[in-house]
This record gives sequence, structure tokens and C-alpha cells, in this order.
Amino acid sequence: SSGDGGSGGDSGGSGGSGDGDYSLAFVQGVAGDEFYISMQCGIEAKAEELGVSVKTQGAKQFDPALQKPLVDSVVASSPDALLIAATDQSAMQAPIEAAANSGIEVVLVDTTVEDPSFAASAIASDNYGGGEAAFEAIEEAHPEGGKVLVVSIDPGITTSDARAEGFEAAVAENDKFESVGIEYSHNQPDEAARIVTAALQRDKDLVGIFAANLFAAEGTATGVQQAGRDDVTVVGFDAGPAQVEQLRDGIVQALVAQEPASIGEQAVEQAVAALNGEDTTAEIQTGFTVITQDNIDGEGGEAVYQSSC
Amino acid sequence: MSIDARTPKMGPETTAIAEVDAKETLFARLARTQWLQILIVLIAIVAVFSVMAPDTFPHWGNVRLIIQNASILAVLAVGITFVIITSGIDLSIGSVLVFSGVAAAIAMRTIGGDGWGTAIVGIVVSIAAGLFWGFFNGFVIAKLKVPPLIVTLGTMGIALGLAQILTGGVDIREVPEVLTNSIGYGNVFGTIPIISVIALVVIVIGAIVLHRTRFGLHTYAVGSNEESARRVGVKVDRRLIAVYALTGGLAGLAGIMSLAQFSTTAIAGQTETNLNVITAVVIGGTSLFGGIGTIIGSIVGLFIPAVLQNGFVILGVQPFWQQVAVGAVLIVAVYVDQVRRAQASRGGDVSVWKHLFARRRG
Amino acid sequence: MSIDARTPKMGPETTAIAEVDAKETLFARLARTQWLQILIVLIAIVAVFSVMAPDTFPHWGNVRLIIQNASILAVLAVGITFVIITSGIDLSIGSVLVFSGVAAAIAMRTIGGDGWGTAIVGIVVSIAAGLFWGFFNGFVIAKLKVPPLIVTLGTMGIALGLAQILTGGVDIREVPEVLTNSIGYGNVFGTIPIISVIALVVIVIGAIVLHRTRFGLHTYAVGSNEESARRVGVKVDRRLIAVYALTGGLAGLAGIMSLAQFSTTAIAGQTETNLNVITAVVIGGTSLFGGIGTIIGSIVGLFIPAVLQNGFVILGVQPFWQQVAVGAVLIVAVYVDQVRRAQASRGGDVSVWKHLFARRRG
Amino acid sequence: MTTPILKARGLNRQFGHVRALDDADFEVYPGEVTALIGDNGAGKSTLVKALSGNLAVDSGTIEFEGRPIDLSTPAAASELGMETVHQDLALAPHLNPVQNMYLGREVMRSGLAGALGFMNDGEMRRQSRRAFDDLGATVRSMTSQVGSMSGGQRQAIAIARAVHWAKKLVFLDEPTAALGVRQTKNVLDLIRRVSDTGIAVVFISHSMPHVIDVADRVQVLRLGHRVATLDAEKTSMEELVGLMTGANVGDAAA
Amino acid sequence: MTTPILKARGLNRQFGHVRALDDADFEVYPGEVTALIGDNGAGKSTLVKALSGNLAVDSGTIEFEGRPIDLSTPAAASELGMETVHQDLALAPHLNPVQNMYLGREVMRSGLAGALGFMNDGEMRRQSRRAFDDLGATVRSMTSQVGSMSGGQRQAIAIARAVHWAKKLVFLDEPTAALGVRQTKNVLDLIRRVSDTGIAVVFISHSMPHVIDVADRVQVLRLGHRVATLDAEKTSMEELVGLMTGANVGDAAA
Ligand SMILES: Nc1ncnc2c1ncn2[C@@H]1O[C@H](COP(=O)(O)OP(=O)(O)OP(=O)(O)O)[C@@H](O)[C@H]1O
Ligand SMILES: Nc1ncnc2c1ncn2[C@@H]1O[C@H](COP(=O)(O)OP(=O)(O)OP(=O)(O)O)[C@@H](O)[C@H]1O
Ligand SMILES: [Mg+2]
Ligand SMILES: [Mg+2]
Repeated sequence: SSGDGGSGGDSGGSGGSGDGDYSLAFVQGVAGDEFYISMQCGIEAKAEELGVSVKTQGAKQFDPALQKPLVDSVVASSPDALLIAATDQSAMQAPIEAAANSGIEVVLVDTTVEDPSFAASAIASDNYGGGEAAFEAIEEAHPEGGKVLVVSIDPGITTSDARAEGFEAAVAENDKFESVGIEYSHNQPDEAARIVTAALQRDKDLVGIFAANLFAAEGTATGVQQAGRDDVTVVGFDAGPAQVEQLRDGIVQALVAQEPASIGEQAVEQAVAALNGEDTTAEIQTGFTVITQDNIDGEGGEAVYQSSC
Repeated sequence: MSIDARTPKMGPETTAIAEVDAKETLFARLARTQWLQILIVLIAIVAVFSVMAPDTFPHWGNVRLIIQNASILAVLAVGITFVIITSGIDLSIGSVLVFSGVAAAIAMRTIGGDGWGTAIVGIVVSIAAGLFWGFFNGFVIAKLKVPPLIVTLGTMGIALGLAQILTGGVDIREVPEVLTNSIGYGNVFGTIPIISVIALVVIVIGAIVLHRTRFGLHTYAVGSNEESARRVGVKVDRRLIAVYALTGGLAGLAGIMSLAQFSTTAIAGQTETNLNVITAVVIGGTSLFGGIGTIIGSIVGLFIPAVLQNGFVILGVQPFWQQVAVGAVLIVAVYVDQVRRAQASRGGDVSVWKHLFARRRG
Repeated sequence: MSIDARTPKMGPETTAIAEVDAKETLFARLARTQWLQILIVLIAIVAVFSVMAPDTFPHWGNVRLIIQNASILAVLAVGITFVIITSGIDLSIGSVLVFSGVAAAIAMRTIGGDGWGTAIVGIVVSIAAGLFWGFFNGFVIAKLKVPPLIVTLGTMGIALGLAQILTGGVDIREVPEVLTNSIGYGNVFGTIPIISVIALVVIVIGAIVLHRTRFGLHTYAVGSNEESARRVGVKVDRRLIAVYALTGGLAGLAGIMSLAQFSTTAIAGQTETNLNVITAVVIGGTSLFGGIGTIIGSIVGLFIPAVLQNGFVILGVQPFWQQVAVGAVLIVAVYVDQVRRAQASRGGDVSVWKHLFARRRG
Repeated sequence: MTTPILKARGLNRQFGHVRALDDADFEVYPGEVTALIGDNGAGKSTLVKALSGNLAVDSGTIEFEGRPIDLSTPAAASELGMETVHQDLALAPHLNPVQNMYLGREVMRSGLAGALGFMNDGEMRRQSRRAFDDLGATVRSMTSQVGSMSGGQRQAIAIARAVHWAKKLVFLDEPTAALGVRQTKNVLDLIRRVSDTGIAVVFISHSMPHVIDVADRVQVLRLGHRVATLDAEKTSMEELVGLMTGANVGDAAA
Repeated sequence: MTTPILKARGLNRQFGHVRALDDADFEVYPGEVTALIGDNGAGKSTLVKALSGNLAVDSGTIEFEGRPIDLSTPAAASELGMETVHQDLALAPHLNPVQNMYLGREVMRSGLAGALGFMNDGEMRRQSRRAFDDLGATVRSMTSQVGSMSGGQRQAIAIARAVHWAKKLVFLDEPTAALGVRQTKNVLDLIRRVSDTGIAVVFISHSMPHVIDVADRVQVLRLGHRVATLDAEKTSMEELVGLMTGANVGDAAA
């Protein structure tokens, strides 16, 4: 889908003056993740609209040690602009800055780096706010209060850490609710299922679980189902087609949707603007929508990530 | 010249042989049940948790979930036990599982329908896809002599990449309900998960094949000394291909089981599977150098980390400390197992502590 | 009775021996440079990419980055080569790297300051932390006879868990600037990364130690036949402990290098590190069964996947297809290497294609 | 002279710089005991490996019963009725004596069970014990791993195995090296008995008395090349030793 | 009689159900060649392993030069001046003959280089070649892996090694089993020469002529128990064989 087959990469380095033939590169936080795939869809749609080419790359894990070599290679192929979801604010600072210094326009998407001043634009998701919103969904389903759990990925992953942090902070403000802590699933659904079943044995009065990413949500849903505890409210993060189906099936009660496609579209706009020497917006904050069965066919439905592009 | 007054009591050697072999049946059995040692370690761990969390840990509801969650890994562990006994390794099972699940999901989506017809097509496609990858691994390893680590690492990337290409990286979630309701969450006798029954059948058949049939014997022979096996006419290449194909096929079966359980192809979600399964097999006493191992040992080996994790979560041990504790208990468990095995083979009574401070020899 | 007219040309055996050994120096050298075979494979890959992307791939700027990005892994690969030659394995290096980085970061933060004094404390703490874990691994493996896979898997969990506990799961990002400016992104002669110079020094010293000193010889002896080595008086336990400690120490060094390069402890990272390094070592011709291997082979083995990835990204191959391509090329590369080695040891000229279709023997 | 059952011509095999077989010829006649002798490293074992499908030669031809054959696998040799006791015994160390005895040729149960791969363990154990007893082998346990057994016990198992399966030709590469006095005597007797049934035996040994005692014909290998073929009855230890070492006949004695 | 240099009393060692050593006694006198004989599986190799620090016994005592010792590692035995050629040769198959010859006792370079672990390869090669030539060993390459060498070549390397390092006592467990005629003769000569220098030799062999030829004293092991100690000059092959097999003296002959 993304490789446009044409001679996009060789359009003569940076600073191509015409409108038509910019080559963009998009580096995902991790390959094969629906959030980034949706973002890629947005990017490709917008790129086609603006008549620029784009190539997408992503490492196997959300790991700066794997992303840095990838970025270096992408930079070596000298695209006109780089759209990147940095896997670490410090670790990726130098390699991305080096790209900018070599004349490539940089747009930071989803995440940012410590000092993004070199970037044409930084379009950030509000993960912390998403975590808070997830708690509100649980609060709504269980106004009586109770114990809640977070199933995250691994400690040290900035995006999911921010989601968990936002969630925990919101829990702390409501004294009817008590957090029993964060468990880590190592991005394995079966691991998440094992943890959740054990946690449900420990805290039989658990009322809600916030699963901080797709696999955590899938494993959590499976675990809850295995334990036969459909009274537990599961809130997932992201709203790819798979999650939406979980929501429709009633396995998951709410989803916190970011706006990956819109991030992608704006990123392309910013990049092309920068390449054309037009004004860019330094910082763009995107929002999120909480999708439930009630609004899935209405406004919530619009927030669902694109799956095919 | 001095001739010792006490000449041995036995007559000609053949008598001595007969005598020794009569005694042996029991001993042989004991030797063959060396996995008993690691089972004792598991029981000890279970006992400790049962004492520490008497209200939750030892109850059937919890035990049932531990078993259910170990079922898919158990199917994989059966295959990997065969592979490691041949002194091979298979890193591709996680990816093959995903690929098979994807292939099955696509096939079922294409056919459409929610009934058993569709489900059976899915099952067949999944197992066939697994068999294909296993056969590919086996062929390259046996015929082209590329080391198993490299081959299966390559297959790991290829199968996963193809699964992502087939789906565009987006998980497929359309799984016939009959699958989720039966294999995924069905029970027999109201409380025993069907998924665990399937695993049990695989384990029993696997154990019979490994320990009772010619195929199993040849598996040990290949791992014991490939060159010798070849010299005496064991069709080593064919056996190797069959072992890897078997393992692939079981990964395919695990793929459809996973699809039924999680209702999704979970494409990126099996990266730890191969390490988890290999660990289980090694805990269970199978040597990475081949020639030694039992299915039942591997299954016991699977439950040690599973029980540890479950127990630590129930006890409310912090996640960071859980990793530390699981790692530490793992080392201690295998250490205790080693010492007990050494004792058993010796008939001695050296305690663990004595062993720890004694110097090593013979 | 018939006596063959053509009696051998040689005199008494001792003469024959001398003759053979005179010819041998060249041959021995050729044999010892079997890594040449895999180097040729690497060169072929580089040539293909250079032709396909002549404007970008073969340029120093790109090559420099490939080398820079391989530097940390190269330091680890030196240690793992030693470990695998002893027929062991070390899965803990990624976690030990993280732990060492965390320990160093905490030490430097505690002392405060941005100068070399602080940096040197960090370096020392990092290497010491790595040595500690390596020593622990070696002790449990050598003295308590627990299989290396289990021990280092346990350590992997323990070290990572402790790193998370020490940081509370939040990366430390305060790294003295002198470190990032020198080790992290400094250059010598304006263009050669200091981090790569460090790696080169480690590689050269590692190769000398492995191939020229008694310690290296004993490493091979332990892997070749542990029992034999013990019998002839090699202090096997001590050597094993030293090898794992060395590997841990190098992981510690890699920890501070990573800290300097990334300015963060990256506790969630390094998940693929051990597999990547082990793969490199095996591609480089080191046998997982011990006794065989070279440092230089491992380094070449490191560059094959690195160059493939770089080349595919530059060519714009999609990530999903990249996995497939890297996996496939990996298998083919090692296969070609095998065939060429077999030829070299035989002196024959059997082509790859002939081999592919010939039946296996001798 | 009858046609040889096995005839090799101009075999060459190089290992790196060592020429293990250097234009070697060899032949075996049915029903005869052919001794193959030579100094250490002369290439005897290499020749046996080449003739039993365990090693590819660089050049040369092998004929079996007059027809040229391609011995590419040990299984191919077995199918022709040839069995081998290798100097480094081809045993699976983790298996027990019975399993080793029948490895690759297991006796299956009858009927469905057999088709499913189940073996007739009892039958194999009985037959194995008989074979070991025949040799007077002191195999003290039928269920212990072969790898843990004494050198002589292992050798006895390998011999019992080869003799049990050979139909036309059996190679014995230093079969008595690790055997006790009584077992050696039994093996020499067995060799005679086997060759009396019409099976050809190739016997490699460094013990000249045994060679002269048991062999019909002696072939001498030196530095990879066959330098002599002698009638066992008409030769002497001195002559054999002289041929093996390349010294003049009568120059060296055992 | 002088005091034995090595004296073992009541050694027992069980493997599972096999009693490999059954209350075995053993002694070796300085400067003598002691032959240790016994049927296959009698426990000879097990005894040697126990006396050379390679195997822990279940019970029993070992005295060296009159003092009780604890032989817990092979290194401990080496320090006392004892060396061993094991039946399954203790060679590292991936190393070359020179490396094997000096393994664990490398000759280091002088000065700093030596302290840093650099070895004097040239010196070791020269010494090794001399030792192999002494044995008339046909080791054809000093840089090939030992694992690829012929049985006799490997055995020669193991013998050269043990004899080279022994100070007081050397165990030779079937050292001539794989050797050629000439090499066997050389080893028997070497044994005599070694024992003339005052070093005690324990010689295990199934070849009664060699035993009677070279030994001063013969000890017979049967089913793990020493059943006889004889003066080599006053015994006969028939008597030895009878003792080994438990048959009446004169009943069985080689
Ligand atoms: N796989 C191999 N690689 C390298 N060299 C080899 C290999 N096999 C044999 N050789 C060499 O070939 C020569 C012949 O060896 P072979 O084993 O055939 O001798 P042999 O006559 O059986 O000797 P012995 O009486 O000692 O058993 C020896 O010099 C040996 O080192
Ligand atoms: N590690 C072991 N495990 C189990 N049984 C063993 C082990 N080592 C030896 N045995 C058994 O102990 C007995 C004595 O073996 P040992 O090797 O000492 O005999 P041996 O006298 O050297 O015989 P040979 O003349 O055949 O070399 C044998 O029955 C053997 O099977
Ligand atoms: Mg030989
Ligand atoms: Mg013995």
C-alpha cells in the first residue's frame, strides 16, 4: 500500500521546489500496530491528495535501540521530510536532530522529544488525558466505586506510562475508587490474560480494568471472560477495527480513541507547508473521544480508526 | 602370590546379568520417572502458595484458570520437546502460530458463516499452514544443513511478515462463534475447559509417540548421536523433517486454539512464546544438547513459571518484584531438581546443602 | 602373494610428518580464516545494495551510521562469542546492559556534576555492575551446575526487575554531557565515531585474548569437551566464571555506551538484544555446541542483518516485507557459507547447486 | 578365483592436506575373511567408511557383485547386505543396549499396533540377550544407557549388532580392541562361524597373531595406498610388519 | 616390601544398581609396573577414575605415600605427580595435538607477554614433536583437530601427554588398544623406561602376553573386587584368565 513503486526516493534530495514530487518518510513507533497503521492511512490519504509520495518504516519493537538504526537508514535515503513517532524523548533527540540538520524537514507525530525546536511541527497525542478519560468511563459504569486495575505494556514506554499516570491520578482524586496498581503484560495477550485472571482471584471485588493498549485489552477481555466476570468494566485504549468489534461484542465496555488519522493528515500538511516555505504550526495537541456502545453508531463511530487505506 | 579369600558370590556373568535385570524393572521405571523430581519442586511451590493464600490460590476456580491459560503453551511444548530432544531448536513457533491463525481467519472469513463447517475449514487450514512451515524448517535443517537456530529465526521473520502482509497488519476478529463457544470457552462436565482437554489429548498422544513408538525412539537416537543414527540406517533426514513438521503442525493447532480463545489473530502478540516454551522444556529436564527429555517433564516445567506468576499476583507482589522473584525461584527450582536427580541416579543421600558446599566431581 | 609395484614415495613416517607440516602453515591459516567465507557473503550483499542504490547506500555517511549503530552490539557479541564457544548461552545481556546503565545513571545523579569525574564514576559503576551479574551467572552455572539457559533467563528477569525497582519504572535521563559528547556522539578524525573506536578496541583485544592466549585456548577446550578439559587439569569452573564475568562486564560497558548514545536508561528497550547478538554469533560460524568460533566471524555476522536492514530501508522496502526478506536472506547466507566451508575443508569444487541436489553424506 | 563380492579401484580421499586414501584398491571375496592391516593413520578406517556408505570419496569406483554401485548412504550399504562395526562405535549413547541393537530395524508389533509404530520390546530384548550371550559379553544391564558402559561392553554391543544383521559382508574395524580375553576368543570364533555361512568378513586389527589366526587373505595399506595382498597361510608376522611400516621385510618385528 | 606409593582400601562405587567397585583394594609400588587386569566391565576403568580424582567413591580410603588423601579433582592428582591415560581418551577434539599435549600446562612466554597469558607456541610444538617421535607416532599434522584423527593417532597423543607430565605415577588404561604393531612395541618399551626412572606405572590391558611381558606385579579385578595379586614372573596366562573369568585355573585359555 505505501510503496508507490515510482522513483519517489530519487527526486533530487531536499528542497525540491515544485509542489508535486516531494518524498516523505514516515517512521512508526512500532510496526504492525493499528494505531500507527491508522496514522499511516491518514498520511497516505493526505499525501495522495497533495501529490507527494510517502514511504513507511517501523521497527519490530517500541524500542529506541531498534528505532535509531532505522531512522539513520531512512535519513540516508534522503527524503524531503521525515514524520516520526519517537520512541523515547531523550534517546531519539540526537538522531532526529541530525536529520533536521541535514536539511530534512521533521514533523514529530504522536510523541515528542526533549527539545523539539528543530522540528517544523510537533503533533502530540494527549495520552495523559486519555488515561483520565478512561477512568471517567469506569466511573460512569460504576458510580458506586470500587477497586480498579491498570494493565499496561512495560515500564519505561512513555506513551503507555502517560496513560497509566493519567488514569491513576484521576483515581486518586475520587475516594470511592481504589487502585490496586499497575500490572505489565509485556505486550502479550496471553500474559495479560494470566495476570488478569490471577488479579480477579486476588481482588474479587474489582469493578474496572483499564487496558493501556490493544493487546492488553485483548488479553484482559479474554481473562475476564475466562473468569466469567462480565460485571467487570474493561476500558481499552485506541479504537482500531479490532477493538471496535470487541466493543460491539460487549467484551470491552469503552474505548479511548485518539485521532491517528487526523494526526497523520495534519503531519503531511505541516511537512508540505514547511517544504514549500510556508508557515507551520509548532505545536498541535490532538484530542480523544471515548467510544461506548451508546455512541458507537453516532459521534463515536466517527472516531473509529480507519482500517483500510 | 595372594588370592583373596572372598571370591565373588556370583557365578558366570550371564547369571549376573539376569539377576541385575530382574532387579531393574523397578529401577528403570524410577529412572524413567526422573521428572518426578521436578514435579516435587512444583508441588512444593504450590504448597507454599496454598499456605500463604489459602482463600484463593488452592481453589478450583483459580487452578482451573491456571490450567486453561497453560493449555495453548502445552500444545507447543509437546512439539518443542521433540525438537530439543533431536538437539535442535525452534524459534518460529510463535510466528507460525500467528500465521496459521491468520490463514485460518482469512479462510473462514472468505467462506463466511458461523457454523461448524466454516470452523472445520479453519481448523484444517490452520494445521495445514503450521505443517507447511514446520516442513519447510525441517527440510532446510535436514537437507541443507543450516543450523536450526538460523533456519527457525529466518522462518520466524518470514511467517510473521507474511501474516502482516496478508492482513495489512490489522488483526482479524471474525471468528465463528461455534469456535469461541466450544474450543475457546466451552467446558466438559461443566467446569473442565475444552481447550485443556484438547491439550491433554495432545500431551497423551505426544507422550505415547515419544516414549513408546519407533518414531520416538528415533527422535532420541538422532539427538543422542546423529552420526551413529545415520550409520545404523535411521533415516535421519526424514525423522528431522517429521519432527519439525510435527512441531509446526502443533503450532498450527495452537493457532486455531488461540484464535478461539482470544477471538483475534493477535499478530504482534506472540513474541515471548518461543522463549516461554523453550524454558518450560528445559526446566522439565530436556537437555539442549539432545538425547534426553520427557513430555511430562516439559508440562511440569510449563506450570512452574505459570504457578509462580499466578501466585505472586495473588499475593499482591509488586510487578517489578514479580520478575525478580520468578527469576530467582526458577534458578532455585532447577538447581534443586539437579541435585535431587544426581542423588537419585547415585542412590546416595547427599543433601542439597552438602552439595552446595562440596567441590564438584564425577 | 602380490606386492604392489608402486610403493609410496615417502620414507619413514616422521619425514612425512615434517613434510605435511611445512605445507601446512598456509593451509592452517586458510582453515583458521573460515570466517572469510561469511565475509564474502557480506561483501556480496553490500555489492548488491551498492548497485541498487548507488547514490546513497555505498556512501561513507551511510556506512558510518551502520558502523555506529552496530558498535554497542559488537561489544556484546565479543562476550557472547566466548560464552557460546564454551557451549553456553547468555540471555541476560540485554537486562544486564539496562541494569548497568541504571546503576551508573543513579550513581552519576547522586554525585551530580557534568564533568569527567562524574562520568568516570559512571563508567566504573556500569562495568562493575555488569561484572557482578556476569560473575553471578558464571558461579551458578559452574558451581551449581544449573543449565546456562535457565540461569541467564533467571538473571534476565532479576536484573531487569531490579532496574525497574531502582528507577520506579521511570527512565533516568540525566547523563553528563561529557559522556554524550564523547562516547555518545563524538568523533575522531572528525568522522569516525568514538563509540565505534571503543568497539574496535574491544574486538581487537577480544580476538587476541581468544585466539592467542591461554585463556582463549581454555575457552575452546571447555567447549570442546568439558570433561576432558577438567581431567587434564584445566580449571573449568574458574574459566567458566571468568567467561561469564567477562561477558557481563562487556554488557556493563555496553550499558554506559548505550547511556551515552541515548541519554536515557531505556529500561523498556533491549528486548531483542540477546537474540540479535546470538544470531550474529551463529551467523559468524560459532557452533552452539561449543568448541568452534571466531570473534571476527561474529562481527561479520553482526553486519549481515544490519546491512540488510539498512539496505532494505534505503530501497524503501515495506517493513512487513523487510522481515520476510531479512529472514530469507539470513537462511540463504548461512546456507551458502556452509557449502563454501565444506568445499574449503575438502579442497573440492562442488558448486552450491550441485550440493543442493546431491544427497547428503560424509 | 571367484569374482569378488566387493571391489574398489583407485579410491582417493583428501582431508585438507592429508591424503587419507591415495589411489587405493581393495577387494573382498565371498565366504572369506579378509584382513585389512596397516600402521596407524594408514587409512583403514577411512577405507571402511568409504565402502560402507559413510564417506564420499573424491574419485574411484566401487563394484558390488560385479555391478558398479553408488554407496551414498549407510542405508544403501545395509540394503546390499553389508554391515559395519566402526572403530568409533556407532552407538547412540543415550539408548540402552537393546535399543541400540535394533536401532533402525526395530521389530514391530503385529497388526494395527505395529502399523502405528509400536515395537515388540519383549522380542527384541530376548533376541538381544541371546546375541550378547553368544559373544560371552558381560553386558550387565539391558536398560542402562550404553554411554555409561565400559569400553568392552560397548564394543560387544556393536559387534553383536553388525553380525546379527549382516547378510553378505561385514566390516569389523578393530572389533577386539577393547575386548577381554574370553570375549576376543569368542569374536574370533564368531568370525570363523560367520564366514563359514558364506558371509564375507573384513577384519581390521593390529594384532598380527589374530590376523594370521583368523584371516584367509591379508591386504596391507600404507599411507592410503594398498601395497600388498597376501595369502594368510603363506605369510609371517615379520613380513606383515615390514610391509606395514615400509621397512624392509624382516627388519621390524612385533 | 617397601611401602606402596598408592594404596586403596575398601573402595565402593555404585551406579544405579550396578556395583562397579565392590570393596576393592589396590596398591602400587614405586618403580614397579603394576598390571591391572579383569574381564570387560570388571571395574578397571572405574578404579582408575577413582584413583585419579575423576570419580567420587561411595566409601573407602586412599593413601598416597602413606598419607590419606582426598582426591576430589584431577588437578589434585596431577599435583601429587599422577597422570592418567583414560580409556575414553581425555582429548579436546577441536584442539590440535600440540594444544592437547600442553592443555592445562601451557608453556608461557617469558616476561610480560607470559604474564598476560601469551604462550610459547614454538617451544610447545618442538617438544610435542619430539614426544610423538619418541613413540613413533604417525601424527601426520600438528595443526589439524585431534577429533579428525585416526584412533591410533589419538591414542598416541594421549600417551605422550601422560608420560610427559607424570612425576610419580602414571595410569595407562588400555593404552595400546588402538595402536599399531610398531607403536605398541614402542609404548611397551616406554613403560619399562619410565618405570626404570622410578615412576610407578599402572598398566591395564586385555593382552596377556603384553601384561606378562611388561609387568612386575599383576592385580586381578573381578566384578568390582580385587580377587588376586600375583608376581608376574611366577604366573601364567592360563592362571590369569582363570582368575579374571572366575573359571577354575587352567579352565580357559586365550
Ligand atoms: N574427518 C577427517 N578429517 C581430517 N583428517 C582425517 C579425517 N579422517 C581421517 N583423517 C586422517 O586420515 C588419515 C587416515 O585415517 P584413518 O582413520 O583411516 O587411519 P587408520 O588406518 O584407521 O588408523 P588407526 O589404525 O589408527 O585406526 C589419518 O592421518 C587421519 O588423521
Ligand atoms: N557412569 C556410569 N554409569 C553407569 N554405569 C557405569 C558407569 N561407569 C561404569 N559403569 C558400569 O560399571 C561397570 C564397570 O565399568 P568399567 O568401565 O570400570 O569396566 P572395565 O573393567 O574398565 O571394563 P572394560 O575392560 O570393558 O573397559 C560396568 O558394568 C559399567 O557398565
Ligand atoms: Mg582406524
Ligand atoms: Mg575399561
